[in-house]
Amino acid sequence: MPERAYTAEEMMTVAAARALSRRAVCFVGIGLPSAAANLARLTHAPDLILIYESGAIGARPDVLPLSIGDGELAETASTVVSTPEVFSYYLQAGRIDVGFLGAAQIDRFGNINTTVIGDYQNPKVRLPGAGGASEIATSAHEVFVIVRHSKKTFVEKLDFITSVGSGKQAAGGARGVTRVITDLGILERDSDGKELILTRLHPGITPEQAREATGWSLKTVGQLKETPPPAADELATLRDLHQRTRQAHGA
Amino acid sequence: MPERAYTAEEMMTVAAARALSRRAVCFVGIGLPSAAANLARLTHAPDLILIYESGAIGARPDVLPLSIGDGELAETASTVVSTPEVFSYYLQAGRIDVGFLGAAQIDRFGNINTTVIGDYQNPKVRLPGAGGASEIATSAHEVFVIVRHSKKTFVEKLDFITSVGSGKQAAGGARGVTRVITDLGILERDSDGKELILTRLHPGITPEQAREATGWSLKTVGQLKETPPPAADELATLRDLHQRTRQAHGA
Amino acid sequence: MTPDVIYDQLIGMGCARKLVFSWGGNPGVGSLHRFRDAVENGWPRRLEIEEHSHAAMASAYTAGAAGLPFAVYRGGLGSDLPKVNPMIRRIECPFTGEELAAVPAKRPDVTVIHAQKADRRGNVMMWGIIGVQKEAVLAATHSIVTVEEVVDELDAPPNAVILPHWVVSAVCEVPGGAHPSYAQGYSQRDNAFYRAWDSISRHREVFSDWMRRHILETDDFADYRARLRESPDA
Amino acid sequence: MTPDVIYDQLIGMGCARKLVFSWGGNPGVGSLHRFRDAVENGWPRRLEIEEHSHAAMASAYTAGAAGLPFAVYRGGLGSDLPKVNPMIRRIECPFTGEELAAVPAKRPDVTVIHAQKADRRGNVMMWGIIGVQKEAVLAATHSIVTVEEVVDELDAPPNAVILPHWVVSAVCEVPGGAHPSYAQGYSQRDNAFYRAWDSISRHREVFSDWMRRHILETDDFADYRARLRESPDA
Repeated sequence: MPERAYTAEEMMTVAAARALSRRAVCFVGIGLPSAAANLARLTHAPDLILIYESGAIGARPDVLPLSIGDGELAETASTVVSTPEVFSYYLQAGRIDVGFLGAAQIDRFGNINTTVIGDYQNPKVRLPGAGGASEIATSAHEVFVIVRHSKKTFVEKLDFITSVGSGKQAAGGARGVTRVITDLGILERDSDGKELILTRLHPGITPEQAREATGWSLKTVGQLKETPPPAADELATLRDLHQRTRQAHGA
Repeated sequence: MPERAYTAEEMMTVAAARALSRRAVCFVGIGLPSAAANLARLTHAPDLILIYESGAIGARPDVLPLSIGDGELAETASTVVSTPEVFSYYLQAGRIDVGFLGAAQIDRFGNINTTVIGDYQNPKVRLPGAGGASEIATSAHEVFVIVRHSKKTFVEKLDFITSVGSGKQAAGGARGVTRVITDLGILERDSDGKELILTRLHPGITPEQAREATGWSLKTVGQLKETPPPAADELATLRDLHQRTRQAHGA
Repeated sequence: MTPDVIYDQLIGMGCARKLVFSWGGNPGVGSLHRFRDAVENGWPRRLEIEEHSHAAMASAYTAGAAGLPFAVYRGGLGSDLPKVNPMIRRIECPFTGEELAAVPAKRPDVTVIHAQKADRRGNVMMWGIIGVQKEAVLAATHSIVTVEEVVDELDAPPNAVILPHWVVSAVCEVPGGAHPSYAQGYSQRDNAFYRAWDSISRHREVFSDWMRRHILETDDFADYRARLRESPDA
Repeated sequence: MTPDVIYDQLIGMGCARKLVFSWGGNPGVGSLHRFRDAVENGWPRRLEIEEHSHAAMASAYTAGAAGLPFAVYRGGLGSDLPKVNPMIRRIECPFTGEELAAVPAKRPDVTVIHAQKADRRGNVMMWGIIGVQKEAVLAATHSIVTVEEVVDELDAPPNAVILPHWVVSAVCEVPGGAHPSYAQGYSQRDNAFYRAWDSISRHREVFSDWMRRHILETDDFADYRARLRESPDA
């Protein structure tokens, strides 16, 4: 594998940012989703509307928040509403185009576990839980998942269904998880809407690597495309963002 | 009847103001209730909390509002909340000690009609309707009605039950209409809680006058008391308030 | 919730087929005479009514804004309102068994409100007595917001009442557009007009004549306001 | 909704019998180790949990604040959460027949929040990310509000987020009382402490020792803050 000028995480973040259309209203969580959404806003999608579940509507943070409640979000937002209001008047009302989620486990239908590894009553690992994810999964028009690709995460059967991402229980015309962006490539829902299949690979990644990192028998689109590598401005913008963030948070 | 230094309406307003305890949280409408509540606030009850259904919490209007939406209410309030919030978080939540209502018709149980005279589908007189009254009647801890005494208003049978004032359908420990203040005297709920009976007469009014102005067979408490006439400061404060109001509203 | 003078005008001109409301009067003055004439006498046409309490209407708009099909509130029991409005039903708490009232969510096709400010992108800011305006916009399929002024920056305090530009269909700069009502910080309620409306609207002929001269024969809102300044009372 | 470091401390000291929550992590850092140890290993005691989603918790507080026995929201269908939490039930819309989720209202015995300002009468004002704080106070039987400062006048902008003095049980002036969280306009979030908490809380002995020295052996909040400045990481 040739040495590359960017990390796998940078490729994943850039790919996720590109997936956001220019005028989308986007419900984001902390971490990679927030990095990707803000990268999109700072590059091709300056009019992207970012909504954080803490109630910040139209936030334009200069540094990435460490928590959903960071003051930076409130200070740069068009307005800040209460938690009940952001969940009812914005998310539940169907005003979100794209919900952005992470996952501890994901299955081939797009269902997500962020609750427990092992048995709920007697867990091996207790994870943080649903947070806003359950309703993001069913109320956003579509959901992008951004997560590192591994057999531990891409499983045949979830230990717990925290969020229904299959689109089956979604409200109105919501479609559930339509895209999973990993450090290896991109999975999208297939044409009959049932299963997530591999549609793109990042530069230098082979289909075998993706299949080996997937706990189910991963289907592949006929014509697998390669993700264009991060452009210079994407990379520069992302690194600046992370640099500002590190300085601000004193890490 | 000796000539008096005050009008029947002034006596009624003063009597209603006196009925408010010093620290009550009071949900008021426009007109006589608002005049009485503000008179109380400007005399014996400076800490009275006035809530107007337009969302003004803790309003301290210098002049009486002509409408529930007057700017004076917003400008003098501790805060202004939305209409859904004032009805759900304040009234429905049981945070109101006294609701203050008017009536087009009232029956012996305290039920109120403000909807129609005649048949609903084919009314003789179409009145404004419920407004906030239906839920004030059942959610405030108790309700005072302030209304002129006449057979047209104090009826044997309502044409329409807009607001249940009998206390039967009230939430939690709410008691419904406990007091009716008129230009002739005061009716209160009797000891077994069923019926409104005459307990006080204003100076110079006879029990016969009250009975003749009532469309049902009005019961009277054993020891009918006389309302003390308006004190000089009550009258001066009320007249000042009305004077300021007339000037402000350009009447 | 509270149809005001503009509703009375629409009703009196026969523009309204149905009125959904919870209080229909001229605040502090008395009746809305055109509303009464339509309900009592069917003039100029029969007016269908769907009548609620304020609490129910507020809950119904909230449910509409929140994407729920219905709203739950404490009320209705024992009142005659549910007898004449089949859209007020009972619902049982699935935990306590308690009976509560339910109404369908309100989802207007179009909501029209007046607010103080918008910025050039269309973000709307309002303050003061905000009523149910935010919910009415968020519950609607389309929304039109008239504002006192369009500014470069809203200079909004934290947690200000803001409608983001992407939930509003259209913003129009119409100073004084709330008349005869007011916009806090910009204008005063025209109490004299509310009083004058009582006599203007009391008789069909006077009303129709007033509407012809002030509405039908004026070019736009500015012309209407000018006409009004000339002859407010008749 | 989101138990933070203080919850982790209470759980680790065995002060909590039951946790009602929707997200239990150290934001931006990782696990709440004492919470995990209690759930995974029952240390120092078994912790009963009642688990929801944020949307359900927010609705439940709203219902509590509004005096309703339950809340309705869109959610739950197909998720495993209702299987492990019998307090998430189905309810049918009485108009459309649609199935929705319902949870009982949350009505805390006591709610404790931190806000920016109170006036001398006890009117509380907060701004910024207000979360579900207003609803949590209004839903509670009793409420304690710590504030950054008590002032003569709140100088509140219109429609500010205010808790009137008569809905609050007690107000205490505790500058920095949100630590390690922050109060907008007064302090910054102590991100370093959140990170440090990961290693403090990871092992039972380190945690217990830290608690002894910083909490049990300090006189009050000021003393605790002073101790923390001396030795933030251990």
